[in-house]
Amino acid sequence: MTYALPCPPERALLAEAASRFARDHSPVEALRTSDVGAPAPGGYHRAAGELGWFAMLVPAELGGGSVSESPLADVVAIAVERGANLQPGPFTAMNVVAESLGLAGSALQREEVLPALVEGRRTATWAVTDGCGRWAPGAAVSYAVDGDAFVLDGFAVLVEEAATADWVLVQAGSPSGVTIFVVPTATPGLEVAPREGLDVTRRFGAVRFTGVRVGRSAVVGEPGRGGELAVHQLCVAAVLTAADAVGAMTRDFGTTLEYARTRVAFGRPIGSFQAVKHLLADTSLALEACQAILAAAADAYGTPGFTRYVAVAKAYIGDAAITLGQNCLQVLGGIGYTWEHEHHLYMRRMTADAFLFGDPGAQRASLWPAYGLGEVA
Amino acid sequence: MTYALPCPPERALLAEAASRFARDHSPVEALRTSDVGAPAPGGYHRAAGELGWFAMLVPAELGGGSVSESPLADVVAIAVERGANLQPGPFTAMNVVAESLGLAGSALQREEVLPALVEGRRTATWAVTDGCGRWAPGAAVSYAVDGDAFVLDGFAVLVEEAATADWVLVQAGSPSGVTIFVVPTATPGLEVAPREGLDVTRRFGAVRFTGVRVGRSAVVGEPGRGGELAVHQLCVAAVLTAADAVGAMTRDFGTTLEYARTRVAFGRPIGSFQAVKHLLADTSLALEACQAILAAAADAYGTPGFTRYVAVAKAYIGDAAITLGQNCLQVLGGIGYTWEHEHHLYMRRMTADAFLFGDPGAQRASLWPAYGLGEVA
Amino acid sequence: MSDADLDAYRARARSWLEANLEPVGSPRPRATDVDPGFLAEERRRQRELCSAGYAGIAWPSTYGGQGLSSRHERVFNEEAEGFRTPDFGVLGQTTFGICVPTMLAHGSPELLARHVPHVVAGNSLWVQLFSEPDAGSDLAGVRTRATRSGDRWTVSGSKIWSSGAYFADHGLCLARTSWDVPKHRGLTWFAVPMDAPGVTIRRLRQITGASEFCQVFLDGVELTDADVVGEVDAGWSVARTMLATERGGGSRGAADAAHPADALAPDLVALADGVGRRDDPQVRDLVARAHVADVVMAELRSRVIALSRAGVADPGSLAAYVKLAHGTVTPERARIGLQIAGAAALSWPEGSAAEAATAHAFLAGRSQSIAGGTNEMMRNVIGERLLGLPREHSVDTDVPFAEVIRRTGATPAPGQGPSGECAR
Amino acid sequence: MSDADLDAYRARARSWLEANLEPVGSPRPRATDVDPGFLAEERRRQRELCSAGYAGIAWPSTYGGQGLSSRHERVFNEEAEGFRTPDFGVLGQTTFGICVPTMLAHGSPELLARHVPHVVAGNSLWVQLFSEPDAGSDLAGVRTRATRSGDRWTVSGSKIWSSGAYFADHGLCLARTSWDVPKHRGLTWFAVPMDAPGVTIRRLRQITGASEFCQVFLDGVELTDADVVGEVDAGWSVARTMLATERGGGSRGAADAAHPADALAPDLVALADGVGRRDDPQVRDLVARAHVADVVMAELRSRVIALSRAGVADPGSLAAYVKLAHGTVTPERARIGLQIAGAAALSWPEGSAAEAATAHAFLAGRSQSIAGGTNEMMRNVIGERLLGLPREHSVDTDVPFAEVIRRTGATPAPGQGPSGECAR
Repeated sequence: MTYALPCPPERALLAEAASRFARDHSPVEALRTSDVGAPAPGGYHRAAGELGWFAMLVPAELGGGSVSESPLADVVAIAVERGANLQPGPFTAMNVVAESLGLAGSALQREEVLPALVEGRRTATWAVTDGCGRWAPGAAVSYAVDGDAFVLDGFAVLVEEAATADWVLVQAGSPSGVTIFVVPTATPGLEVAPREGLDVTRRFGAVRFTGVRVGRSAVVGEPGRGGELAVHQLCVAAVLTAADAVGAMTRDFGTTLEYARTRVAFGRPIGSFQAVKHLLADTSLALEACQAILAAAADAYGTPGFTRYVAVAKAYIGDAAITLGQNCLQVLGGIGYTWEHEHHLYMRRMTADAFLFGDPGAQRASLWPAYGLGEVA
Repeated sequence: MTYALPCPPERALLAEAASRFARDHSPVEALRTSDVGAPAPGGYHRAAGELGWFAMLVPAELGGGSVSESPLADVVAIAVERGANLQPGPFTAMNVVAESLGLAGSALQREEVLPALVEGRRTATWAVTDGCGRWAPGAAVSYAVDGDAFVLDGFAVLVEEAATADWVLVQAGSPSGVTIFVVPTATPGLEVAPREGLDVTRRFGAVRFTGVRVGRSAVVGEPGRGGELAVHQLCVAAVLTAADAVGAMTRDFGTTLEYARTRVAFGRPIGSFQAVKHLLADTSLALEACQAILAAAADAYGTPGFTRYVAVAKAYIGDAAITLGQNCLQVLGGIGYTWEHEHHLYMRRMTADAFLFGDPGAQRASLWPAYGLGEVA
Repeated sequence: MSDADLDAYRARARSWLEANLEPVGSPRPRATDVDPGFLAEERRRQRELCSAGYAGIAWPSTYGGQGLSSRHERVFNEEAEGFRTPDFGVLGQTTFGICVPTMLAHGSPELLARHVPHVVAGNSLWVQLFSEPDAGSDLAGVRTRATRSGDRWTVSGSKIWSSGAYFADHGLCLARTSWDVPKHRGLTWFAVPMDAPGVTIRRLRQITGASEFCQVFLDGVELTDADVVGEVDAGWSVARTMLATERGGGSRGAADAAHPADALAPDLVALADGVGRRDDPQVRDLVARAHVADVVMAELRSRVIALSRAGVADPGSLAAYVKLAHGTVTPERARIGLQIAGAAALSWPEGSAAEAATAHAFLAGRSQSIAGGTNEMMRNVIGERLLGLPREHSVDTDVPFAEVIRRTGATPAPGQGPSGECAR
Repeated sequence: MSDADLDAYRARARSWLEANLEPVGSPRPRATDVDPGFLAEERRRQRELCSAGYAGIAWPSTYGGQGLSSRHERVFNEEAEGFRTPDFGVLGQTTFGICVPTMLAHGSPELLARHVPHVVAGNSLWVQLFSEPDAGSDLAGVRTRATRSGDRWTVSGSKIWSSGAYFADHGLCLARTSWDVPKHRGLTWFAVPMDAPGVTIRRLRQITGASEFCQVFLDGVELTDADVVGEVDAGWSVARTMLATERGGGSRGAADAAHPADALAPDLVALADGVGRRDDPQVRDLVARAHVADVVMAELRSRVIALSRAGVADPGSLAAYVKLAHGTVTPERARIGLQIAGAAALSWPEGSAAEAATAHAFLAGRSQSIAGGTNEMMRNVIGERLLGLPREHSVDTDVPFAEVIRRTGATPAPGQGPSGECAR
């Protein structure tokens, strides 16, 4: 439970449609019986594309278009509903790839890939985390130039829907700089392995690149000059992931609050005990603060302060998400410890969100250079 | 308020005598009117010496002797009472110097310095912290050899009773190793400056060494070979400082608990509200844990595990002391925020103890090498 | 009112400020120990503002204000930021930010006409006479007694934590006027001249060494019906207005300083540099944690103001989010300072205010979690009024106050001498 | 008994162990999913111990025990540490550590003679039937109903969080035998054969994926007076014995593993090495924090045991310190694991238990702060029973339980089918 601030009516409609769509197409209840996350149901992305889920960060002349002046805030509104309803699918990657192709894609990419993504006909994921969970551009995959071709080698984990996506975004490193590739997952040498994980509401796999050869057509922007775009991609992904967490937090907190209002022990509702009431008050404060900083980060999109706001938001929301999951479990008690109660699904999702695209510690460390105070000597 | 475990009857008597002595000679009430700590009253150390305060870590054949098999636990029992009663004077330094002279002092030192300290006729302090608050041996003062003489240069802060002590213990560094000196404070080139500070229950000064020349007679043990003794000295000081904190914590918590039992708001004692009750329960748990780890560290004196236990105890008690001061203030509310209530004196003392001879972070960092896991690469 | 009007107003204000006030570089710290000489000078500055029509900007012109909108006031404050405006220490906020706004909402036209013009002109500073030794968190439990006889009132009791009382001209004082009804229903506010016979002020020394707080003893202070603020026995609704204003829901005097997102916790970065620990990864993490808290708190405050304006919930209750955020972040931030400084925060050369700052911030840190409503009270407000959690069984709200006092074994307070016990 | 006796006992035990049991290198993890084949083998191991006179060492010989002291038992356990002794999974602790000790303190000689020898011989494992869907933290609020008719009892209701019920032979079950007295005064314990008609068991899947907990439905289960444990309607004093035993005040089965002071949090050091972060100062600090907590908790437990022996306070209340320490440190330590592992804890190759361990520890971490008494309940025990703080006003302790149920709008539980709601 959290308060809603007035927002542009188009964005409110967008969020409402997303919420309804989620409940109709992939309800939370469906997840209760699964251990490893379910694939998105047939036609899911296509229908989502019709609702504009992948269009907001793409200019209108390329087939996209946001509903308000603040496009990232529009995507955030969708991401919040997705988190609240534990939705499947590589939503973050698709928006990041779509935005990147709009910003720097070749004519061919804009023609063959971009519309397919915006319309949700095809899907994209990305492979950027190395086996130790580092999110730095170039950490997972490196490339070498061989004549006209680029040869990619490396191993990435936490690749959402690795087995079903049509393209994979790669921020590959080399001594001469970072290059952004969008590679068809069917390319020879690219192997996908399913993985188990903490978050059973989404399906993450691993991707191994063994001498994967791609041409210039797979490069987004200029070879070796992708560093800046790579950082921007990570920032956008971090905001959308934080939004997913805030949605999940809001729903989990609402369920818990209702439980505290109605569950009776010692002859009175447990929420009347200060121990429970004050824990919920602290949790509510943190959740309102998350809403505030998430909105500020989304509004900073396109301004010089974007990177800093993103780091602050992702750091704060990540810690708050883990704490909120713990607090809700403490209030729910035994029932929250069962598989059949939905709490654990939310706790898994929020916790994963806290780490995806940079955990709180890494985000805080990034603030010093972001403020020009330099790396550690 | 905390529980007392059975202990050797002689130690119980020692503690009881220390408590009575403290209340008679330097009661807490006397501190309420002072901003900068009061000097120990006349005859204080002499009378304390008669109670055995400085004798426990010195062998019987050198005029000392403990009351139980566990000499450090005996000193700890006194230190706890000192903390509970906010006692003045360089108790820690005097015990450390006395122990060191017993372990490694020259015949002359054992004849001229040791008995004077054990009997409390004269006092010793030590100068080991540099201006940035580092406690490593050699950080504050360095020395050079000049013929038969040693020349000391440096600047140390947090020197307790710098202006009144007769000797000062120095762990001086040089390229060839650490040398322990016990230097008369009247030595030329040694300048003392009073300082203000957080802890107004004790008087800390700064000492500057400018070409202070001392002879071999000032060296404890072998020149350049004092490293091991220096570490041991810091360990003993850390335990006694932790004990001081535990005494202060116990008293401050007891006062606060009594307030929570009797202070009425909303028609009932505030301690009946879960918000207050649970905060006090958590604080009580931490205090019992402090008592447990303090006893374990004292009992580890003379065993190979001493260093490790000291680091664990000082780290835990330091954090717990700062938190306890905050929690008690929260329960006391406005009255605890006034100068005339004794709480702030305890909060200042405990907080200072948390940092003296190694703050929690430094103690934790020391655990890795203490377990043979090496310094950071 | 159009934006063009506001822009014109801004331009006029700016030229007046440039022509008349002294510029100041960075925000100067608020005066904490106000002496008569300093005060006379600040009153002169306020008169100057008043003559130029820049005092009481959003207050009704009937009472000496300018009758303009709060947007005008905000514009003036923004422009005035770089100039030396009047500094009334802690009474600046209590007078202009709390007492007068509360009186404007509840006071009779006669009362307002008698007092507000003097405030605007710099002749009257106000202190809150609210908490008592036995009424801290339980604010409705005040025992100061006001007894009526004809149109005269006699007030006796003692008040505590009255910041700045020692240089105030008037006090806004809460007293119990009926003892035979539950505690919230027998309270009345009075405007008390601080130089009235029977008023004694004792400055309380605080943990930090400063003495801004006072205890105020009222011993048979004579007032009249004209001094009543709001309705007799309906003082609790006035109190709620005052608390909402105080806890961050109301208007603020000057605009905030620079936004915390503009720089990485500059005080702590400087502190880390001072002890040579800028490159220590743990210090960097602590500084970043403080910065994150600073930025998030600023955004939270903006959100709460926007939520209040949008009317989603009671602004006084929403303000509890801001108050609790301050009450939890401030002590944590003070502790971070201590952790960064380490032993260097324990000792400093005599008289060195700069080096003493970390220790003082640590000592003062928890005032935010106690004064003006403890963290625990704020959690109750959030839990009960915003989250809709059930209240606890109360033993004192449905019972005549005299009965509560009898049960808890305490005696009514009137006539206590200046040795009264301090209180939560 | 002299130390020489004990030494001789130790020597005998050691030779028997060496001659008869299989040595094991490091402590093996407790079985978490017990199947019939495994169980038969473990029962055989227990019979072997029993025949050799090493089962029920400190239990009275009248009931099949050895009638020796708890020091003998401790000596045997120390010696047995390196050997493969019977593993009854979670029921090892509930049977030998909780249920039988509780029965020995309160059961009639007939009851004990009927049950305890079977436990010693490995033929009977016991489960606690205590919590209910509507009686979690409020344990005295159980609604399982036992109705008397002559010397027969009929028991109906449902129990939850009954660890290991699915392979237990008997249950120790708390039921309400009087509804017209306050809740603590109408409770009675029964020994229930788990294969009795009317007993249904449903395994509950937990957050971690395991299914150790069960819900147990009792539908008209027939018992007799001989199955009553302790006095009728005096079950709460039995319950307090059981809780004190469960929360750490009672005897422990096997000796503890290595002391945490012997090594620096080896699990976390290995984790840090696994993700290549051993040299990260923040990781080193986190590991050291966990180590400090581990060592301090071990010392706290020793202190609490010593305080209990010294009789300074009620051991059952003192045990709340140990329980609360576990309940706060365990989730914090689980979070530290997550922080060290970072994203590496989110995903692992299919079937890799080792890489999944950090995530599972995180999911399971909070069970310590809920099961067997929540942190909040422990804080109440410490605050009220140890620190002497006043209890809160209670709305249900002085009222007939039937009246409490009526007021809170719930219906008594008997006869609920296997679709009963879960509970705190």
